[in-house]
Amino acid sequence: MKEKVLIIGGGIAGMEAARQLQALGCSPLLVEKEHGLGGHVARWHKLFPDMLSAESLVTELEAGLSGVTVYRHTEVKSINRLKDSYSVKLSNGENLVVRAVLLATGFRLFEAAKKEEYGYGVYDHVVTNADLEAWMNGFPDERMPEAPRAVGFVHCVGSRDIKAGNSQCSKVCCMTAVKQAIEMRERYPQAEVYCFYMDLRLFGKKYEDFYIGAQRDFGIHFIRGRVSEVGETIDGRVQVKAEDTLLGKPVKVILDLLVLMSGMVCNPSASALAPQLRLEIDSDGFLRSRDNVAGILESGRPGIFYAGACTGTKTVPETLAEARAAALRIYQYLQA
Amino acid sequence: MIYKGKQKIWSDYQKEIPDDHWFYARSCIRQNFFPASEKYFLEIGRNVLGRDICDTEHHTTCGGIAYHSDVIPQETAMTIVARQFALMTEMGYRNLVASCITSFGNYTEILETWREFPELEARIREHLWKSCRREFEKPEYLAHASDLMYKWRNDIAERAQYRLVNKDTGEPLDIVEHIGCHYSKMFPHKGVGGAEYPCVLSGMVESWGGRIVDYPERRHCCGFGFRQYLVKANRGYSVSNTYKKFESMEPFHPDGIITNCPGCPYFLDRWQYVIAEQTGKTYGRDGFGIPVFTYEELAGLVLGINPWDLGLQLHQTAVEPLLDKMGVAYVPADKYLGLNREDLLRPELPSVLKCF
Amino acid sequence: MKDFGFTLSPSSAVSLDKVDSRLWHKLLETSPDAAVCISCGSCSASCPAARWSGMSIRKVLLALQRGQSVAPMLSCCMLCGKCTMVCPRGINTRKLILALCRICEKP
Amino acid sequence: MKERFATGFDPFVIPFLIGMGFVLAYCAYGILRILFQLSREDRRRFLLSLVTPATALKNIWDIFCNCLLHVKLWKRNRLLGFMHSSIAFGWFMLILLGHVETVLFVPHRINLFYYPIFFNYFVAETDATLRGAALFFLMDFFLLLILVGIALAIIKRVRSRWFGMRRTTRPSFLDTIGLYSLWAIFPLRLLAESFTAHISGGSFLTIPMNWIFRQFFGNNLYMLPCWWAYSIALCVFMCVLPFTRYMHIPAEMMLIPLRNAGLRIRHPRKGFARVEVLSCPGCGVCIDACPMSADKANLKDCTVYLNRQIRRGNERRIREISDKCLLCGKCEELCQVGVEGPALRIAQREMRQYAVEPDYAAVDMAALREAASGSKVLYFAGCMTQLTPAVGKAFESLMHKAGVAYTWMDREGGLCCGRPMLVAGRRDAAQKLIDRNTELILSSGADTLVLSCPICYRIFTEAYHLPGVRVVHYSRYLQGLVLLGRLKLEKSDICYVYHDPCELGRGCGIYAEPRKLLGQAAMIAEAPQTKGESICCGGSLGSISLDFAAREAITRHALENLYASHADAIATACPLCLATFSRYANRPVRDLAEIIDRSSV
Repeated sequence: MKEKVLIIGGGIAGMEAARQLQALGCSPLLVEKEHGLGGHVARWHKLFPDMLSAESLVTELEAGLSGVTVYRHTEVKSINRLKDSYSVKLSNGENLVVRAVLLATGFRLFEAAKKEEYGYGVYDHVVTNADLEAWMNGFPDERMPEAPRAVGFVHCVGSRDIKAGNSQCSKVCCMTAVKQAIEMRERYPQAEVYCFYMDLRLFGKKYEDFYIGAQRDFGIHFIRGRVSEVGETIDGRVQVKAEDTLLGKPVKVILDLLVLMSGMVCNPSASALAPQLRLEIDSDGFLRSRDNVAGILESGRPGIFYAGACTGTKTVPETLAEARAAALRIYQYLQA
Repeated sequence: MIYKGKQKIWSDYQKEIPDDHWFYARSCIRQNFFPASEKYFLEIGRNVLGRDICDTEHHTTCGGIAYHSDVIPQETAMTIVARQFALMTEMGYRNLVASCITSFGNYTEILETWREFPELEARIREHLWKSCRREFEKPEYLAHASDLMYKWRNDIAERAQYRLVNKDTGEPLDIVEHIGCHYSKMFPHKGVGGAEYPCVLSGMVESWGGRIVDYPERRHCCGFGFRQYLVKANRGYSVSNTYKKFESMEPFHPDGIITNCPGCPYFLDRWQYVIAEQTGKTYGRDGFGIPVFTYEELAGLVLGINPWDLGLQLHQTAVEPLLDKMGVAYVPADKYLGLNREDLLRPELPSVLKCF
Repeated sequence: MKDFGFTLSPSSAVSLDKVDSRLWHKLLETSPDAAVCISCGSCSASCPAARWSGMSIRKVLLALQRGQSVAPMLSCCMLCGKCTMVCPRGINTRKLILALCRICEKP
Repeated sequence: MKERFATGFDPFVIPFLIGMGFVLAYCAYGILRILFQLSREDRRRFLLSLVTPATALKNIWDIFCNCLLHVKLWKRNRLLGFMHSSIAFGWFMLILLGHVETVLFVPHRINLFYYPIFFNYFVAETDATLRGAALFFLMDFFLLLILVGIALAIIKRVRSRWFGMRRTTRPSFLDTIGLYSLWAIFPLRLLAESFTAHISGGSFLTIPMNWIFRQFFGNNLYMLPCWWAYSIALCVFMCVLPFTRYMHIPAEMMLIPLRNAGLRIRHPRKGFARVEVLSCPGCGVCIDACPMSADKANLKDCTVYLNRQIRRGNERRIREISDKCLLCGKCEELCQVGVEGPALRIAQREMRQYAVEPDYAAVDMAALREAASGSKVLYFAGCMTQLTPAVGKAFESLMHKAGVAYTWMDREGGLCCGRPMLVAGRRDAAQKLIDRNTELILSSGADTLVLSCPICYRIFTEAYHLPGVRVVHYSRYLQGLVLLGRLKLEKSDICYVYHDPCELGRGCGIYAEPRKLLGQAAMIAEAPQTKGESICCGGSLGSISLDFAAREAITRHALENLYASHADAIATACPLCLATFSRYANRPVRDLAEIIDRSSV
């Protein structure tokens, strides 16, 4: 009989892990609290560094799920450990007994409104990175100006910010900001685009090329300084104040659109499940892995594994790689 | 501006303010600058709304000015404040309301410090005992006088003789609110509406029929900044800060400014004269400035109190344009008459800023 | 004007949307690589003229983008080329300095 | 020999006369203009040199060797040398022999300008022409020589690689006309003389051809048209000459005396520079010589194109070409005419106006004076050496081993030598630096100044005036220490290929000393292109506009040349070459001082 594995979270990590487990001869059960699969990526427009369409990635992953039991609109109510398996109660009333559980609960975007000084939800033309991607995907957004002359990006919104409760770097936002800055400049070549950053953390393959391109080919202004406050002018535009720390002078600029690069925080569903399974929460609020070098996928509890952004901020390729690794790890666990 | 967004933030920063029985701590400087404000706070609280507010001549400065000017150490400031608490305790009150924003900030900061460092509180108790043989209870509730006024705003609105509405057009008056820096910037949760979008003053203005102007430099300091003003060599910075605020609010053509701090109305009012003298620029219509009020003054006006009884003749920037818009009845000739109707003599008028 | 003993001091803030960046854009026409500066500061650190003049290509490029004056810094440059050697982004700093010395307004 | 026509004239000579008249008038005007453009002092110097016997003789000798025999070209490429000298010298001999014939047989016609050129048309053979037979033979011989040369030229145009030239210039439209008319002149002369040979006589070439022609054509009908065609070809060539690269023929004859008079480029376009530009034959040797040619994008930026653009007055391109050049000097080294590519470019750069003038008033001279004082021997490492600390460190160690007390005057950083400013065309700024450094050195009380950077060394030898101070390159200085026995070297078995830095080799003529020194410390291999023909590393400060990425191909090209020596490692004596090569080299690159230090005991 095929061994059942519960995968919590139908994002890209969950989908990829399900596909791999299915191929390894297990019987993955994928639980997703929303209707659509793909999580955050499904709402994204283009993925750096190759500007791959996010939709095509999700479609491709979804196509690999044939034969996998997918519970949509379903949440895990409770999980209890049996002798060498877990009994799971789903919100749709079903009870399952599975040999292993993979947490692929991912992340939640930091609520930009918490940074009150940036005026998200208060000013007419302040959006988040996710809002911008959704708009690029064709969802109308009345906060988006007609023909912007100036667009600003605020890096590290809710990241590396002890007062916002997150000391960690969200790692993907710098590159996302550079990508979105370029995309905005491509859409509105007459617009000046400003990126306000604390540090530019462009660590991945091709990221630096993007940065050079943004500087040289797109003339995007990079200003090293965190935005201190945002105000609204009489014509509803956004006035942004920061210090140009390299120049050593305060700067201000009036923009038609301000994009806040909301960081990643741990998905609250993961935090809710953690006590039931006696899983530890790390100092950054994400799930704590056995160790952060060779045991990222291990929870320290038998039969419970992690993949993707539930243990920390991850890029798409990292998440996919972890999902594959997790599938293999679970397979080995079931064999043993 | 998305009003709903602001409302959401306001709902996050609600503050419990008991309705009655307050020990009132006056400000050092307000009685000189705006002498009727504190008087009318007590008038309105006690006589109009029938609340119990204790006002004693025994209390001193809170030490805030000296503390923020780096003249005295924090422990000294704390001991002074401890004595105020002792007075409050002795008078049988548990709620302290401060007239001054800096005092409010100072009390808040000291209470928070004591909460974090109880051993410091113990030491201060010892200091207080050694110095004046007094003991104190910490106030159960701490409020700024504007918090109370905010709480009473609807009671006042019910009794209003005038509203913050242009009597000719029926349009709400555009009012700029200026919150003192020490109100909630240090401890956002101690202020009504938090630090970024405080609603303590905007709530009053909206209750009384006015409309709030949200301009980009709303958060900016009035320019007092203690050492910025107190050291004459730095006064250029002080007036430059005020100038920056006026430049930012200018396109909105505000009809008046409401403030809740002792220094802010003073500097927003007096610096308009200095800016006018130095740059030739005025910010109101027809060469007038933008009238600046304390919340007590505005409440008094709304309640129909005679502007000259409210001490509005002590303002540098003429208040008459706003009185006229509201339709407040006043006798221009009485402006410079004392309480006993003795002639106070007319001041020399500025060369640029228009005044009566 | 009445003498108060103090005056309005000009704001030190730079309004990014109002800066005069003509010189910067003129420079970009001939030296597009000026845009890829990452302000690492190796140019300034290796500059032999820096100890006398505060010369720093990093600051020059930044100041140009913020509409500040740069000519005083440039006048001490000896064109030795160390900054070109150390620049991690391969910016041809000597070409850039010569171009600036040409197009700058007289200090 | 007797005259055929009493008038001694035929209308077909008119085109020739027009062409000849035009070109002579043009050249006369040109010479006057150049003389006028020279500074008063230069003009005096030039005119004086013309009447100084030694220089006058040297002028004639140089013109004969270079313009006619192309000796320099022979040394470099025999086939090309033969091609050029066969045409130039052959043509010269035809003209000379034509005059000899005229003087010998019809002396009264020598005053007719065209007569010696068209001699064969105007004379008829008589019985007693033994003297003429020898001359006729020579005439045919030189004509044949020229024809061989022309044939080679035609082949070269199609297959330049056979002549060892990878790239050659693309002629302009007028150049093509000049070229074709030049090619046409001699075959037409052959035809004309062959058709006339049964009357005027001829030799081994013309007589048999005359016989063959008569078999087919039988009469004199074709004789006159051929002479017309010959004359017209000459006319066309001479009329277009001033506007084509063939202007180099008269211009070079002007350049040689000017150069021998010791004149230098003083103005970017006028006087000496003008003559140099006109003297460029457009042969394209500089294209292959130019290190920038490693990248196709730079093919049109070598000296031949600079000369062409200066002649056309294309300011944008002049600026582009002048700013791009690395100033390595290889084009000048290989140029047959001696066009000074680098100097010409620096002169163009000097035309530029600057709003910001350098001002070194803020320099703390007291601190620098302090740093420079203390010993008799001064070491000036230069700015670049700060980025290649191995050089300074090795030198310091050697001085320590040799027990020489010395002062490293710019150890903590100093003033630039001024060479980068100078080559950027900012002579005044460079002079300010030179003055300050001079003050520092003279006030230090030292009697020897040792330099390790060739960029510095060049300007110290060329533009500094340091009385009582011996300015010496460290290769020579270290060699001196070895000779004195203060340094002992042990030869290692590592084989180095020595790269001649441009500024040291071509710039200062120092080729032997570094090799001699290196030879005592290690094995030496030579690269295929070496010494005067060494290839610039690509890092040169000479170029203003070449960007980092554009230099890579140049560096790699230079490295390929060094790799071909199969040495284990690369040795050089320039911090800039060291840094540049190290970036891409697949084997160690070391400075001379470093190698000597490793081998010294």
